[in-house]
Amino acid sequence: MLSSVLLIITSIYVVTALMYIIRLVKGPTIPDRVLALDALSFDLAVFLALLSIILENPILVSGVIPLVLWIHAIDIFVSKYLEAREMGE
Amino acid sequence: MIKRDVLVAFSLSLLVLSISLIIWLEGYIRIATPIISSLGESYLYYSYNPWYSNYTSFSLNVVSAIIWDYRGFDTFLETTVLMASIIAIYTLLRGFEEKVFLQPKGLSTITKTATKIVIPLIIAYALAIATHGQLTPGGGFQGGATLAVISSLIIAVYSLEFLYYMGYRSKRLVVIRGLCLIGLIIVAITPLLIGFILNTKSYIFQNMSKEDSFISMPSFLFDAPLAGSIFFYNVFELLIVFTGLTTALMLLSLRDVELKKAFEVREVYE
Amino acid sequence: MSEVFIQLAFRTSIIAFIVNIAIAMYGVYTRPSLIKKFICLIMFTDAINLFALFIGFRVVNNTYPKPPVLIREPVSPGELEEFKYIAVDPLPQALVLTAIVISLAVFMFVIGLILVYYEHYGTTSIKAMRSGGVEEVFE
Amino acid sequence: MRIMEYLIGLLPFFLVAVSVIILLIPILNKSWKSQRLVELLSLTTSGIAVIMSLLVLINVVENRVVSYRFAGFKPPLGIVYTVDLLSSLLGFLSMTALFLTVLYSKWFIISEWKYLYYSLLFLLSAGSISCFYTGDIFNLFVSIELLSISAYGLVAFYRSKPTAIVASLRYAMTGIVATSIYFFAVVLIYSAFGTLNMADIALKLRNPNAITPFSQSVLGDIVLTSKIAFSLMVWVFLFKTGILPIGFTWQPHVYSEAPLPISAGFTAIADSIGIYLFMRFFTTILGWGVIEELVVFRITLFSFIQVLAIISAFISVLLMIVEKDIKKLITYSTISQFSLALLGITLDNVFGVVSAILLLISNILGDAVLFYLAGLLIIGCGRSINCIAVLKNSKSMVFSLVVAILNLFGVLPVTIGFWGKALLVLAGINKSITLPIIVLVVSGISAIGYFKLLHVMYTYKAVTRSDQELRNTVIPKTIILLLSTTLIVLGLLFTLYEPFRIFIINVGEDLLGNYREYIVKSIGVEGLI
Amino acid sequence: MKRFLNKLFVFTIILVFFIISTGSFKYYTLVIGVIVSAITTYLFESSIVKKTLRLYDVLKLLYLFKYIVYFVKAEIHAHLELVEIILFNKPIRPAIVAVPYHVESDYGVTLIALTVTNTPGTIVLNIDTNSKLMYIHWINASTFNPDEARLVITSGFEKLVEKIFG
Amino acid sequence: MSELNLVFYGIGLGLIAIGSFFEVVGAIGVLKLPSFFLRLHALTVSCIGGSILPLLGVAILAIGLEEMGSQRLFITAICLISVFIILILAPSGSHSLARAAYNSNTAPKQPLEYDALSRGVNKD
Repeated sequence: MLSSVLLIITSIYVVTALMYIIRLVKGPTIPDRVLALDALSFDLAVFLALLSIILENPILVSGVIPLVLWIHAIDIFVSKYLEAREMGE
Repeated sequence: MIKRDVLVAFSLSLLVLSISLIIWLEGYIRIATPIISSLGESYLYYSYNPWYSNYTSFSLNVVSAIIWDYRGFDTFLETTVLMASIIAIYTLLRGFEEKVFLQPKGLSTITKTATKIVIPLIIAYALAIATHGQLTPGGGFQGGATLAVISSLIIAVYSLEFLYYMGYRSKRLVVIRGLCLIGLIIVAITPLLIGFILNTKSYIFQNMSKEDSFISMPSFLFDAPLAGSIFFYNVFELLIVFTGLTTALMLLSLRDVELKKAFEVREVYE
Repeated sequence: MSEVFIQLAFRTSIIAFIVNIAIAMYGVYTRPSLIKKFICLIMFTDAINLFALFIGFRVVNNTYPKPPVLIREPVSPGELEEFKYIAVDPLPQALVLTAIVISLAVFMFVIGLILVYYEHYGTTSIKAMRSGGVEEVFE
Repeated sequence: MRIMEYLIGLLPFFLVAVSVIILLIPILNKSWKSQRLVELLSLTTSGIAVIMSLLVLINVVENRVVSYRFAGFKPPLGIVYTVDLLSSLLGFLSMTALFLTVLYSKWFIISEWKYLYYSLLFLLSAGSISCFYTGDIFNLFVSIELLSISAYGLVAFYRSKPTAIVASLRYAMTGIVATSIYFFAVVLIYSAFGTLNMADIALKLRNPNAITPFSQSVLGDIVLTSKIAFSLMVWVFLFKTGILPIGFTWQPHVYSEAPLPISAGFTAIADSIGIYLFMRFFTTILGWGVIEELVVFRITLFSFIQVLAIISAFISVLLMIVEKDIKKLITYSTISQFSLALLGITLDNVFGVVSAILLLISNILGDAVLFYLAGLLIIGCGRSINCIAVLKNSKSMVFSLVVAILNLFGVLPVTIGFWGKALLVLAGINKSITLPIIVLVVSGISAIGYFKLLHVMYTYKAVTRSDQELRNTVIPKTIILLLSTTLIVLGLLFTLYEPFRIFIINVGEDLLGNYREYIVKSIGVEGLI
Repeated sequence: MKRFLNKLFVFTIILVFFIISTGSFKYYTLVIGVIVSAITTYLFESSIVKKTLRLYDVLKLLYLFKYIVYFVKAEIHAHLELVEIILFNKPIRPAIVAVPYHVESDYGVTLIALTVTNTPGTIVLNIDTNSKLMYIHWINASTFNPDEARLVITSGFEKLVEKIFG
Repeated sequence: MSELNLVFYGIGLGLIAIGSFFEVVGAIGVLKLPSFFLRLHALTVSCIGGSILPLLGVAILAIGLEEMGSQRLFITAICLISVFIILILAPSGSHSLARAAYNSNTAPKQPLEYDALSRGVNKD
């Protein structure tokens, strides 16, 4: 019962991921794409957590923290690039 | 120009078509079947196996066992490749000058404070996945890459200046990196030296005892499997990857003023 | 039914990888911008790495495939036998990990090269090199 | 002697450790003494490396095939170094080239950052030796990458020259594509054979029903997989050698822009890898005795490569005639020699393979002589071939130039190069009459290029560079003289001293026919084939 | 030892984090965790916690729970408003308003800014530390006046934050 | 299965279900809203409502899964940690993104009825 309910919810997350991908492709500006990427990876984080419950394996969930860290790094780097146009400063 | 593009595209599409046809029609690559190669199954079976102590490495994480024990030499060379890349970048940009007072401009206070809170947590997390590489997914490279996130965040959020202020200089990092590589070599050679002293057979990169050699690294620490040298390799690899990636990040994000000095030096060539 | 579906999905994605490889190669050989070439190279290696990961995947009847990590220390050889028949192949994962580190190293160096190229020509387009920017080296 | 067993495995570790120490000394201690120390250290350690590889060679001559298991695991489970006559011979040559390069660089390279150069050079040779000795296809991939990345770094060593940067970029971009494709081929092979060990693959290509320890039997359709994977690998190897027409996009640039001692060493350290790997994969692995379905494929592939080799030989020779830059001229000569060596391998008989080996040796040494002479020109005058007139005054240098040219052209039976071409013609006659004619025509055209050098030397007047004082030329002249006498000595040895001749022919025979011993010694289980 | 409580505070947090992220509770984890967190504490303690903690400061953490409750309430409210806007096309009035703040410490400002950004409908665009103004992008602005906006958006948080970090 | 576990089940599944609703709302918002700054608000919905709520839900649900042994606490712990980290990092990321987009004029600001920032204040 549990896993079937969770599978339905997981499929909802897949559908929303597709919607974010539309925004990712459509743009129209760089911040828009980064925004879509952010949303997509938070989506993925939940997806991993749900999957680890469905597969009954705690290993998948440990990928969430690096994912969040990297997405923060991407945010920071893009905004740095937009503000300073140079990485060194 | 356009003609060439069309030609290239056409030939590549032919390639795609042919390979796709092979995969689709013949179905010869085994994907998503119940069978995997026996070699893979052997790894799964022997990785943590007290009942076959000649083939085991006492690591719960099979990937870690393959990377540092069964195919440890590959990973050693891979680390050397990283070293070569750092030396090559250093060679390219040689003669740069790290200037400390350039009035840096970081991002806003909010981002700075949020990053400051997270940095110690990232360090703890990275060290956790590196030191538990033999128990849970992760390992030296993953830990080092996670640690390198810190330096990339500092460069972006604070500035390159702040890294200098904290005492990071690319030269020092290169030195640490080299020393760690030598430490890795020492760990790999240790069984060989012990074998020489005791006058028995032993191998480079040996971890647990083998059929013809009884020398063995420690397999347990307290109550957890240590997997012998895998633990040491993971710690060294953590430092190597962290210092390597940080050096590369620092060198590649040098400011124009600092690079100028490097390119002003006209060397005498041939 | 589901097995046919799984096979279909996996083969389609493999063909997608190969299409990716072709697009990347097209970019490498025809785009004038070095940065675009560089991105295409990354695409190229990543597609191949993904392909390698797919090789090691397995479909197990009745249960889900496990990652190649033992959750706790096994107490009997039987447990290991069971693990052996449901876990995915660890070797491609190890190979891909090595390949990823290597490509990371090479790409860092290529970025350095592009940086120096930019210092020389003031642009990252290879047209600068072709249009006589190269000085004649011998008399 | 237990130390003899370990030497094979220790050699790459030794080189890597040396390179790290060379890097660290000047960074930690920034005085002029450390520069001297680095030079001394690199000289002595490369000498030790030569001795080590010589010991390996002696060990291999005694035992035919020697294997070393890393970490003590049996082959398909762990990595194994399997060294036979060919690989130990080429490894020895590569280490010798390293020693000569270090010695010549001591004289030639003047730079504050020489330690970086030496460090990369040692990493390059570590990759090279690992490529020669390894018995595992994935380990080979890693070694090739180590070799390539240090090569990219060395090519870009003169980083203030835009052309050097462009050459390195070309090399790196195409190199990444090539090595990635190699990795793709490795994955394909793993998917069908279920193993990464060369000997295991060789065994399963001959006896698909064999059950080996750990890797058990084959998994998939080995015929189709081998066809795809080996075709991809051919592309990669030929690319690495610079023989395929696509190799022309990087090889001349790299050779002409790299520091000169590196260009001289490249032939032995980096480029002979391509030919070596081609021999390894198409004689030991996919060689004689493979299952019937693949025999036809092998013949087709070989005839296809024959055509390619002939085309590239012609193109390179023609380019050589019109070339004005001395370094590029030597490059084209190298490509033509390598193409002929490839032609020799594709003839698929003992003489052909032996001729390929001889051509490799003669080309490695002859190229080194030419490049080192070019170094003298560049110091004295410039890079145009007109500058060769500088050498006119020194009799010993004229002698060396003549020897090197005769060796590469291959007409007089006193040099080793002659025997390479002679055996190639001998091997070709068995197949058809057109092949020897093609070889002769290629040699004839190349003669125009080579003798142009002599002609230029005596007709032009030397214009010595005024802006730079001539350095002390004792070291390079000694090296050049030594190398050219070695060419003659080797040629005479091959003609007069039978054991040497038998040794060389043994290398070829072992490679083609003795795959059984390679497999058995590598896997460690008998009775499977 | 100077600033003992500070060190203990940071040490405990890092140790707990370390043990949780390894997913195993063994002596091995504990020993390595103690070493790691000792090193990290030594390196970062002075930069993380500026002022010297006293035992009394720990009690202030109780306000944190009150803060969380307040935060959850604000979240629910904001979420429902956003749902109305997105699904039912409720008319919107986007504006960038300046909001003054009176908190001194860096952590206080950051906490307020993060909370405001975390609440859907308001995003801190820029922060001016000299004139103590936050510029907030507000999707459905009810007022453009700084002080009124402060009453609506931040004043509730600010009171609690002052108690925690003040 | 004890009754306490059922309670955990219920709360966890409920949170996950509510979270998935907010995720859909956020996704529609990201697609539908007209400008970058408005979409950022939708991102907050899908981050807080759509990610943190389900992660909390998974954390609570995992406590109730007795058949997973001690490993279920690992899932709970990791989920709680990642909730904490997301709560700190996600807003700071979107803040710096918004600031960068505003300062560099990359994204169009319209529709905007009032702009206090443009009235001659120094930009940090």
